[in-house]
Formats: sequence, C-alpha cells, structure tokens
Amino acid sequence: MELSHDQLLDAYWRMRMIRAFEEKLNDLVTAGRLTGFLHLYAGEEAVATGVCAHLTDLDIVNSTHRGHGHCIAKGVEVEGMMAELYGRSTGTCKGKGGSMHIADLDYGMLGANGIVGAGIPLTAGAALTASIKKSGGVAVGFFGDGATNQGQFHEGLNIASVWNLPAVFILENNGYGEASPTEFVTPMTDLAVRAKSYAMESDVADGMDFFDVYEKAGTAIERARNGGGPTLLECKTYRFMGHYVGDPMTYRTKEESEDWKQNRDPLDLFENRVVEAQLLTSDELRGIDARVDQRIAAAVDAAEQAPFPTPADLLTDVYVTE
Amino acid sequence: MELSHDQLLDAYWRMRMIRAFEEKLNDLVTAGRLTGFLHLYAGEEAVATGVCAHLTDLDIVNSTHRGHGHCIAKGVEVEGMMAELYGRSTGTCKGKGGSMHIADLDYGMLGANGIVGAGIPLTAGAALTASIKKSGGVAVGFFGDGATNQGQFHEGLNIASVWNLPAVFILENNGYGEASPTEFVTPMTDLAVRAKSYAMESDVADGMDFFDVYEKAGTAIERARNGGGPTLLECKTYRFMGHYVGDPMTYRTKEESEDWKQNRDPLDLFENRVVEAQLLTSDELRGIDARVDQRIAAAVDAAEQAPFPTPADLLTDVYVTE
Amino acid sequence: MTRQITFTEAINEALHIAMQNDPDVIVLGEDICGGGGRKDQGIEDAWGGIMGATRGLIKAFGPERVRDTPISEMGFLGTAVGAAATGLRPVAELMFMDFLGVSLDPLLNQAAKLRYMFGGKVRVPLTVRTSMGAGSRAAAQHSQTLYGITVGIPGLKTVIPSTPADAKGLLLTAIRDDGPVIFCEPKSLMNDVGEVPEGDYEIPLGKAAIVREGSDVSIVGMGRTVKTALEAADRLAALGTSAEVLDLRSLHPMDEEAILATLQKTGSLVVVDESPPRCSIASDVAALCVDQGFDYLNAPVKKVTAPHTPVPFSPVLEDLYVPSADQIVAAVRALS
Amino acid sequence: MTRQITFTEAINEALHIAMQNDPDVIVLGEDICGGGGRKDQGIEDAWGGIMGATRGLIKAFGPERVRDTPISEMGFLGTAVGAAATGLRPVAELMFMDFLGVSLDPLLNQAAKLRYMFGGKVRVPLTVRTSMGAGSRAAAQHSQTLYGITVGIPGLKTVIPSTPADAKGLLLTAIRDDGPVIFCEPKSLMNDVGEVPEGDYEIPLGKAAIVREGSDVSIVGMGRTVKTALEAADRLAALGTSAEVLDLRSLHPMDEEAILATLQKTGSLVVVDESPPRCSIASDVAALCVDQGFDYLNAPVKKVTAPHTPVPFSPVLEDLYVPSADQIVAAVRALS
Ligand SMILES: Cc1ncc(C[n+]2csc(CCOP(=O)(O)OP(=O)(O)O)c2C)c(N)n1
Ligand SMILES: Cc1ncc(C[n+]2csc(CCOP(=O)(O)OP(=O)(O)O)c2C)c(N)n1
Ligand SMILES: [Mg+2]
Ligand SMILES: [Mg+2]
Repeated sequence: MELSHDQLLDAYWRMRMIRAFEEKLNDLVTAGRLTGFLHLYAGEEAVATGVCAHLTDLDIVNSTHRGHGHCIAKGVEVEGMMAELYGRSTGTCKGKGGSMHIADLDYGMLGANGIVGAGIPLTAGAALTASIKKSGGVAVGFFGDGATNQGQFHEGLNIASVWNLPAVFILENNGYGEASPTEFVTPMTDLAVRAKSYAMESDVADGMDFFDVYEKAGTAIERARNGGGPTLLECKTYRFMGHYVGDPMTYRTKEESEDWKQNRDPLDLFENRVVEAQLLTSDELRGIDARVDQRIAAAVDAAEQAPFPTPADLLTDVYVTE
Repeated sequence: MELSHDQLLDAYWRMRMIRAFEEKLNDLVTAGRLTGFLHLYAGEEAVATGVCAHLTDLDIVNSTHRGHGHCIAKGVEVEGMMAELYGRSTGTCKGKGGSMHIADLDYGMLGANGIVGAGIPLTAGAALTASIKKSGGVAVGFFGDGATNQGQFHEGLNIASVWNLPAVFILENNGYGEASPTEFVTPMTDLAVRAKSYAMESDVADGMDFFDVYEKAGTAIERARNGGGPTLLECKTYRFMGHYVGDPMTYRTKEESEDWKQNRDPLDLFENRVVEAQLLTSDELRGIDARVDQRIAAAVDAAEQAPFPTPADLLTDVYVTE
Repeated sequence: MTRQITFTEAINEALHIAMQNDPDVIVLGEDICGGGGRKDQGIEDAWGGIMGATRGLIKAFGPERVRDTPISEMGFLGTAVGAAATGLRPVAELMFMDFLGVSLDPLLNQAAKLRYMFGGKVRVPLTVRTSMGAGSRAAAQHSQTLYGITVGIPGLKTVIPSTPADAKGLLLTAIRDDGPVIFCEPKSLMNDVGEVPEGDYEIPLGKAAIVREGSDVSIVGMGRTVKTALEAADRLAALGTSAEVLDLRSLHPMDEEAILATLQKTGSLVVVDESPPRCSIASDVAALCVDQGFDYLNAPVKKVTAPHTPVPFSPVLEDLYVPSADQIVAAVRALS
Repeated sequence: MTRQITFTEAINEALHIAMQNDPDVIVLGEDICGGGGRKDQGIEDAWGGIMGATRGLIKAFGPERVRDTPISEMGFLGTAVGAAATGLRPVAELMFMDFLGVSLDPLLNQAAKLRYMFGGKVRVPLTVRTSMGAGSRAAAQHSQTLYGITVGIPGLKTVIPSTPADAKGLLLTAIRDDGPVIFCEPKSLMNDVGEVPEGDYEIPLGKAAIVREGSDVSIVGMGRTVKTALEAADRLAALGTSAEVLDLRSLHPMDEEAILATLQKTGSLVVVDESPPRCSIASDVAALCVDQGFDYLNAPVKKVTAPHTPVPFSPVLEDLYVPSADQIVAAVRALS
C-alpha cells in the first residue's frame, strides 16, 4: 500500500502529537498542575496511527483506559482533550469524563473505557449498526494483551464472527497488564492464535513499525468494509512509561525499557525509514515537531484558562430530557 | 484401558440408571405428579459414565442445569435425588435446591448449576484446592456447547491452564443450546479447537460410545492427576428429549432425533459391543434393568411419602450459624 | 373494547408495533427465534424465546433485525449498547433477571454512564426485557427479583407492569425512550389475561396508578405484588378497612408525588415488594414517607417483602417465600 | 499503645496474620504480586496490588498461596468460590468495586447461594476485599459505592471499616467467617493514620460503634462518611447541638439495635451514605426508623447521600458529589 507525501506527513504529525501530548501530561502531573488517573500511550504510537490512517468519518473507534493515542489518531482535537483532562467545561466531555472516558462521537471516537475488555462488545455493536444500516463504515476496537483474558473479549469476538460484522480488533500486546507480565497470567505470549476460537482471520504486526501496522490493518479494514468479516490483528508493542503516571514500575528492569526506547522507538524507526528513502526530509519533520509543541503548549494554556463546569452540571446528562 | 467384568457391569448399571431415572421424571411431570424446571440427560449417558468411571472419592465433579446424569455417574444415591426433586426434607439438599442445584458433597458432587458456564471456574477452584493441598484429587467440570460461548468458559480455562491445575473439562456437544443449533451462535461446530487459546491439551470423543469416552477421559484424568495440567475433552453427543420437560421442540425435526435414538443410543451401542465380545450376557443386563427399575420405583414411593421441609427451614442455611 | 389477551401476547404485540413503526428497532436475545426457524428442514415457526414473547418476529421482520445470540449475556448486551450508541434502538431479551450476574457491566458501567461520561454527546436508546420473580418452582438461580440493583444505578430507568395493558403501553414507551430502560416481566403474571387496547399507545414512565381507591390505609405494590395487594384489599374491606392500592409501575423514576398523595389521604402505608428487604424499593418508599411524608404519618410504615434468603425450590417453602395477602392483611391490622 | 499505622498497613498486617495462622488462607487478585517479583531479573519486591496492600505476602508465603490472576474477575472469583467450597479460605482482591460489573455472578449466584441450595451441606469461607468510593479523580467507572448491591444479596455479609484499627480487626473476622464476606476499603481513607493494636484481634461482624456520644440528634455513617459525620458533629457542637455519631461498620448484618438505641436517645436521625440514594443503606436505616423506631421519632429522618448521578471526573464536580459536613449540618438544622 502506497502512502502519499501528505499521508506520510500526517502519520508523523499524529505520532509526534501523541508522544508530545503524553510527555506533556507526564510533566503536568509530576509538577502537580494536573490530577487524575492517567494511562499514557507513549511508545505505542505506531499502532493507533497505522490503523486509523485507514479510517474515515463513517468509521467508529473504541478504546481503553489508555485512550489518548486513539483519540488523536482518529482526529479528535487536542484542545478539547486537554481541557477534558483539566476537568473544564470546554472539554470533549464537558469535564465529566476525564482521561479514562475521553470520547468524541463527532470524530467517531466512541470513548476510552475504564473497564478492561468492555469496549470489545461496544465495537461489535457499532459494527452491527454499520451492518444493518449498510453505512459502509467499519468499527475498530483497540485493547491490550491483558484484556484478552476477559470474558468480554471472548464473547465479543464470537458475536462479531458469527454475525460476520465489519469489525477489526486491534490487540496491543505490550507484554504487561499493569504490573503482571503476560506469561504470568496467560499460558502463551503470542495471542493472535485466539482468533481460531472464533474461526476469525488474524494477523501479527510489528507494533513499533508504522508501515507494518499500516499494511496489515489496511488488509483487515478492507476485508471488513467489503463484507469479509472481522479480523484480530495482534500488534507487538511496548509502553515507554509506567502503567499509570506514578507507577513505581518495580516489575520490570530499567534495561528492558531502555532497550526498547533506544532501539525500537516508533518515531525513530519511522524517521529513519522515510528519511533514508527520501520520502520526507528532516526539516519537514522538525517543522512538525515545532508546530506540535506549539499547539500543545497553547492547548495547555487554553485549558488552564477555561471555565470549570457549574454546580448545575453535576445533575445533567444522566437522562435524556429534551 | 481394560475394564473388568465388575467395571463393565457398573458402567451399564449407571447408564441404565440414568436413563430410567430420566424417563421416570418425564412421566411424572407429564402426569402432573412432579413439578419443577427439569432438564433431562437421556441420550448423553455414555459421557458422564465414561468419565466418572475413572473418579474416586478424592475427586470433585461439577455440573450444569442438566445434572442428574453426572450425579448418578459420580455415585449420588437416587433416593436422595428423587426426594430432592420432590422438594422433600429427605432430599440431598433438604428440598431447597431442586433439579438445577442438585448436589451432594458427600460424594464429591459440587452441584448442578443453573447459570450456564458458572461451573467452570468452580471446577478450577476445586482443582486449586486439590493442587494446594496436594490431595491427589482432580476436578472434572461438565458443560455444553452453548456454554463455550460464555465468558466464564474462557476465563476459567485460561486460569486452569496458566496455573496448571488438575482439572478436566468435559464439553458435551449435543448440537444445541436450548433451541439454537450450534451453527447459529458459534462460527464452527467442532469446539475442541478452543483449547488452543489456552495452550491446553484437547481431544474429541464419540460421546455415544462409552468406550471411547472412557479411554480419552482416562488419559486426560491421568494427566491431570500426575501434574500434567488440564484438558478440554469434547464429546459429541445428542439429547434425546426436549431441552426441558415441556419443550415444544419446534427447532429440530422428528427424523433427526429418531435417527439418533434408533442408531446411536449409547445403551444399545454398549450392549451390542459387550454382548458381541462376550464380556457380559444379555441376562446380566436384563437383571440390571429389573433392579434399576425396582430401585427407582421405590425411590419414587419413598419420596412421595417423605416429609416436606418445615416453615422454619425457609430461614436456615443462609449463613453459617454454628 | 373487550379484547382479552395475555401478558405475553401484549408484549409480543408491542414488539411488533415498535418494529413496524421504526426500522431502527432490532430485537436480540437467546433463542428468541430458536435457530431462526430452519427453513431447509421445513421448520418455519420460531421458538420465540423461553416465554414465547418473540414469536412471529423473525417471520415478520427477518433475520437482520431479529437475532438469536450466543449464550453470551455480557457480550450481546454490550453489543446492544454499542449499537444503541451509534444509531440503532435495540430491544434485548435477558432470559432471566438472575443472569444480571453475567451481564451487569454493559448496564452498570456502559449503558447507564456513557451519556454522562461523554458530557451529553450520546444517546443509548436500549431496552432490556427480562423475566423475573419467584413462584414457578425454578429455584434460587432462576427466580430472583433484582430490580433493586438496576434502580440503584443512576442512568437507568426500571419499569414493571402489573397488567397486560400496562405491559404493552409501558414497553412501547420504554423502547422509544432515548435512554436505557430495564423492563421487568414478572414470570407469575405472563399467563394473566386482561383487556388490552388495539394499536399503538404509550404509558408514561414515572407515573404510578391508583388501582383501587380507599381511605384508611395505603398499600403500595409493583408487578406481581399489586395483585396480592388487591386481594388483601378485598379481604380488608370485608373486615371494615378501606385500603387504597397504588401500583408504582415505574421503579425509577419513582412517582414520589403519588406515594405522598395517597399517604396524605390515608395517614398510613404498607409497601409490598417481592424482593428481599435490604436495599429494596420497599425501603425507598418507607424512607420517602419518613422524610417528605412525616407530617402525614399516623403509624409506622410496614414493609412486606420476601425474607432475606435465596429462593427455595421446595414448593412448600417457595409459597411461604412470596409475599402473601395474609401478610399484607396482618401488617395493616398491626398498624391500628 | 500509640503505634500509628495507615489503613493500608493495617490491612497488610491482617493479611499477614491470617496467612500465618491458617495454612488454608490463600490470597489472589490482579497484580497483587505484580508478576510475583521476577527473581531472574533481580526484581525481588512485589508490586503489591494497586493500593500496595498485599506487599510482602509473596515473599513471606510464596507463590502457591499468593497468586497474581489474569484480568478475569468472573473467573478468579468463581475459582475462589470453588476453592472455598472444597476446603481453602481464599481472600480475593477485586481491584475496584466497580468491577462487580464483570464479576457479579460468582457472588450473586454462587457464593451467596451454594449453602442454601445445598441444604446446608457446604461452607464458602470467601473474603472479597475491594476498593471503593469517590474522591480520587478516578471518574465514573472507578469511583462507585456499590455495597447496596452486595447487601441486597441474601447469603453475603458486607462490612466497611472507617479506621485503621477497625480495618485490621474486621478483616481478620471476615477472613475467619465461614461464609462469604465483602470487605469494602474506602479509597479516600487508605492513607489515614491511626492507632492500631499489635497482634491478632477480631471485631465482631454486625456490631456498630458509637464513635461520639451526643444527645440531640443521631448521625449514622459508614466508612468515609463517619469521618464526615464527626466533622459535622464538631460544627454542630459549636452551634449548640449535641450529635451522637454511630459507625455501622457492618452493612449486613446491620446492627438494628444500635440504630434504634441511638434514635431512642436523641429522637431524630440523619443517615449519611456516600452511595446514590436509591436502594441504599440510607434508605434501609430510614425504613427501620419509621417501622421499629416510629414511637421514638420527633422529626423526619433525613438521608444525606451522593446524588442520583454517575461520579463526575471534574474535581469541582466530584467535590460536590461526595456528601459533605455542610450537607449534614444543613440536614440536622432542617430537623428543628
Ligand atoms: C475489568 C477490569 N479489571 C481490571 C482493571 C484494572 N486495570 C486497568 S488497566 C489494567 C491492565 C490492562 O492490561 P492490558 O489489557 O494489557 O492493557 P495495557 O494497560 O497494557 O495497555 C488493569 C488490570 C480494569 N480497569 N477493568
Ligand atoms: C448464563 C445463562 N444464560 C442462559 C441460561 C438459559 N439456558 C439454560 S440451558 C441453556 C442452553 C445451554 O446449552 P448447552 O451449554 O449446550 O447445554 P445443553 O442444554 O445443550 O446441555 C440456556 C441458554 C442460563 N441458564 N444461564
Ligand atoms: Mg498490556
Ligand atoms: Mg448443548
């Protein structure tokens, strides 16, 4: 699958935006300027970006507790996201959702989800709507290796398969669920095999390599869009930061994470590849870096100035009243 | 695996007892002498009997809504069972459990279960006890094809495998969950493949053939007992009666069920085989038939005479008070 | 005017009407078709679910909109939530309310909260029909009254009809509500016959009904216990006590005004709930009375509920388990 | 005598003592070791669960008895039930009570009912520790107060300590109880420090504690709201009102005698519950007062609870969500 110059710029822009957003959050929380229960996506940028590069306005994405990257990749504006994390009324969810429930259906983003595995049936449901309404859309659900041990993974994938729904399930295998290494809680570390239980197509991608994810996700999404049914795509990846901001990370060695950061950073891999192949220039990339940093700084400023919800907001949006 | 003359007699005795028990229940309900929500096991006798023939007092069995056969195969007395179904205080559960919760831990029978799939983690738990206490026992869980679509199947098998528990999971694939044929709700009809999701051993047996079940269950139980971990054993079988007593059975043809009954009755298959091989005589078998019928008739009489629980029993056994 | 049909038929009729009028309405659940009928084998008719309430739907609306699900309550309710959030209007059948044990999350953490968590940017027009209550010899895991759980979850509405006519009208309103509604179907009423209007009509959620006027004491019931309350009221009348009977119909939102009005009228109140006593609707009604209705109270508020035990199998025990007219009469007589 | 430790440390201590004294006690849950420590990589110390309450256990008791589970709440609680029914005494950690959504069945339909359904022929000595409550900016799916669900299930007991000393004693009793107990750990109290006796001691389930004597009004709280009630009592004292504060400690069994005794003493009562108002402990307390305590009542019984909404993320809203001393003071003052 060929990517145009613009598409490559966009891919880098998104990966860079995710990285910068997460690093900024880490700083803000550490500095005591921001509060909340934040799970950062840094290190896994190639997955969200490689997948969402194929999606259109018709398509729905569902996410996890680690949802910022999926939002940005799907096109949600960082200004609204930052305001949401600050609990302001200008946030994507008026400040009521926060990091674990960040969502924006205007961009087809059906929410982060604080319940591990719960997004998988929601994804099947969005795919069911697309199927019954013949909208031409697909639904993509992201989730982790740990989530594949949840009953909802099993039930959701089975339903998607038996109903031949236009869904794609992206398994972000970063080797850990919170503090537990995969092998402590799952009898194998390669998880794509689980698709066989649902007679479902599957594939495995290098989740640090944007191009590999892009290609394999493209195949799966095309299949779903054309009535070929769902796919389970396992992307091997790694999270660069703690499970949440504040995680003491006693469960893995510094060497292990340094090794990934030094040698397998998806932004570095992307840059090496596109510069070597003379598809993009370093200057173009540095230009993006600068614009991204600027935009995030502005988003923080705006969020910090934005109004808080009013007491009356506590009681609204529980039921549909209009 | 060789079976002694006594073991063969015992196997037939149990299969015949299950069949006679179920037919009697069907008559009693139809005649309005008995009430309740009864799921009959007739047709599937070879599975429970072939499996439980390997079990000892150390071992635990867990069952489903269709539990009478597993009870009888594990050695629970039919008198207590019949009284239980009549809601009498002499029942195995003092009349409080009924058919869907029939249980008798005195015989290692950890209960029928009205929640599809719920017995699977219970089985893992009984196996965990055996493992930690090094009792030498194994735990066997029975469940249907429909149950393999429950999250608890997925979660329970994964736990049993990652903890290498002495458990054996017997999948009674009778082609239907209530009224839904397997292929309407599951993307394949051969389900042993699901073991691969847990890196678990698996096998497939002809569930109408006592000898095939006996052999394959024996291998699995021995493996579990010797620390080799759990197995998923799929037994292909068929239920001869409705999903429950009263089921209009609109979902399958008379030809289909007649065919199974005429050509694949596990009692007929067993008899043909042992008589042909001159292991047992027809006379021996008819003698068992007579004794079984007598014992069941007596059990019904006794149950109908037995006292009901007293009003005070409504409030006991909720908490441990002594 | 005098067309009499059963509770189950009334529900079936409401489902037909709702599907007819709105192409976004879909119906899903376990065995609701029963293999969808197997045409290749000459099997036309559908099983129609364990209560038969979905009979005929597959024939009328086809397999796209009427779906048998795997035995995956969490999975298919979650799927229904996702579908509701993206433009469909699903009606899911949870065969027995006891199965909330394996399906709570899509209701507790998804359907009930999405709108709030998204700052109002989503609607989740999901209806969950579920069969509940004791009395059918189905024992502890198939007889529970668990609306206390759903009522306790902000974001859900819970309704429970006591007559075929209410069942039809409330179900149509529930389906058309733009949020998630739990629709309780009391097992012991399903064969009850009653007059049911033809055609399309709605009964508003959150409105109780006075089903018998009286002046000495108020009896508040819901679902099956309305019938029991009416029976008790008959007996009380014979004893010279005039009881007013209020049918809550909606458990959340609950019609607090109607409860307070009848309390004001009679000065004393008994609430009858077939669930166990703790964290129950009965407690909520009593708590309302002693807060907002304190000045009207001439006597203690009595709760008549099931005991704090699982549902026993033995018919003799189960009959003692279910709140009875005797118990109501005794509670009323204890007030004076 | 004056040893001060945190709530979390008190729980950790109770777990150590229970495991030390009884080889049948095992501990399991997600990340409670955190990969069990990875010795091969020189990683000794365990993560100890999200709250750190299980630190050190793997070192002291080894991987047979201290187990990381997969993210399979239904599965590992069901496993724990099966283990409890066959001779072990498991203490399971349900990381957040919100996850009842994906783990209710082993509690609702198994642990709570096995003994009854088996006619008394089994014991299920299971303890489920779970972290709950709002106030930590964790938003709608990680902040709920759901003890209303477990209290409503006959067969379960539910306890909630409000101090480190109670946490230790109640947990030891819960673990040694021969039936299933839900042990609630209020997130907002985990870093509270208090005097905690050394060694082994038990606090009986079902006994409330008067934590402040008073004569004008009773305030009933539980868990975190006990602290809030005490704060309100201080303020009321300054305003000339003497409030008695009762800490329920056990939610089921609930100490009805203690509630009625304080009501009899003061004649009026406010109950403070951090859950939403419907089908809540607050309703149960109020319902008890208007039934058994009717003759003692001089005023309405007021419920101070969270609103009927999900828990909002925004700190400004979450602070309004949690019941406050202000609200209690206002409720008390509205009585007179
Ligand atoms: C049902 C449920 N159980 C447990 C948790 C707590 N929890 C949050 S994230 C997490 C680990 C998830 O692991 P994985 O699915 O691999 O995703 P990752 O964090 O690695 O991206 C856990 C256990 C939860 N949020 N929901
Ligand atoms: C969690 C749950 N969902 C649904 C049911 C209703 N139900 C009882 S038996 C049954 C079918 C089970 O099918 P299978 O597992 O194949 O067992 P079989 O009845 O064929 O022996 C269903 C859906 C239930 N009891 N529990
Ligand atoms: Mg992971
Ligand atoms: Mg079956």
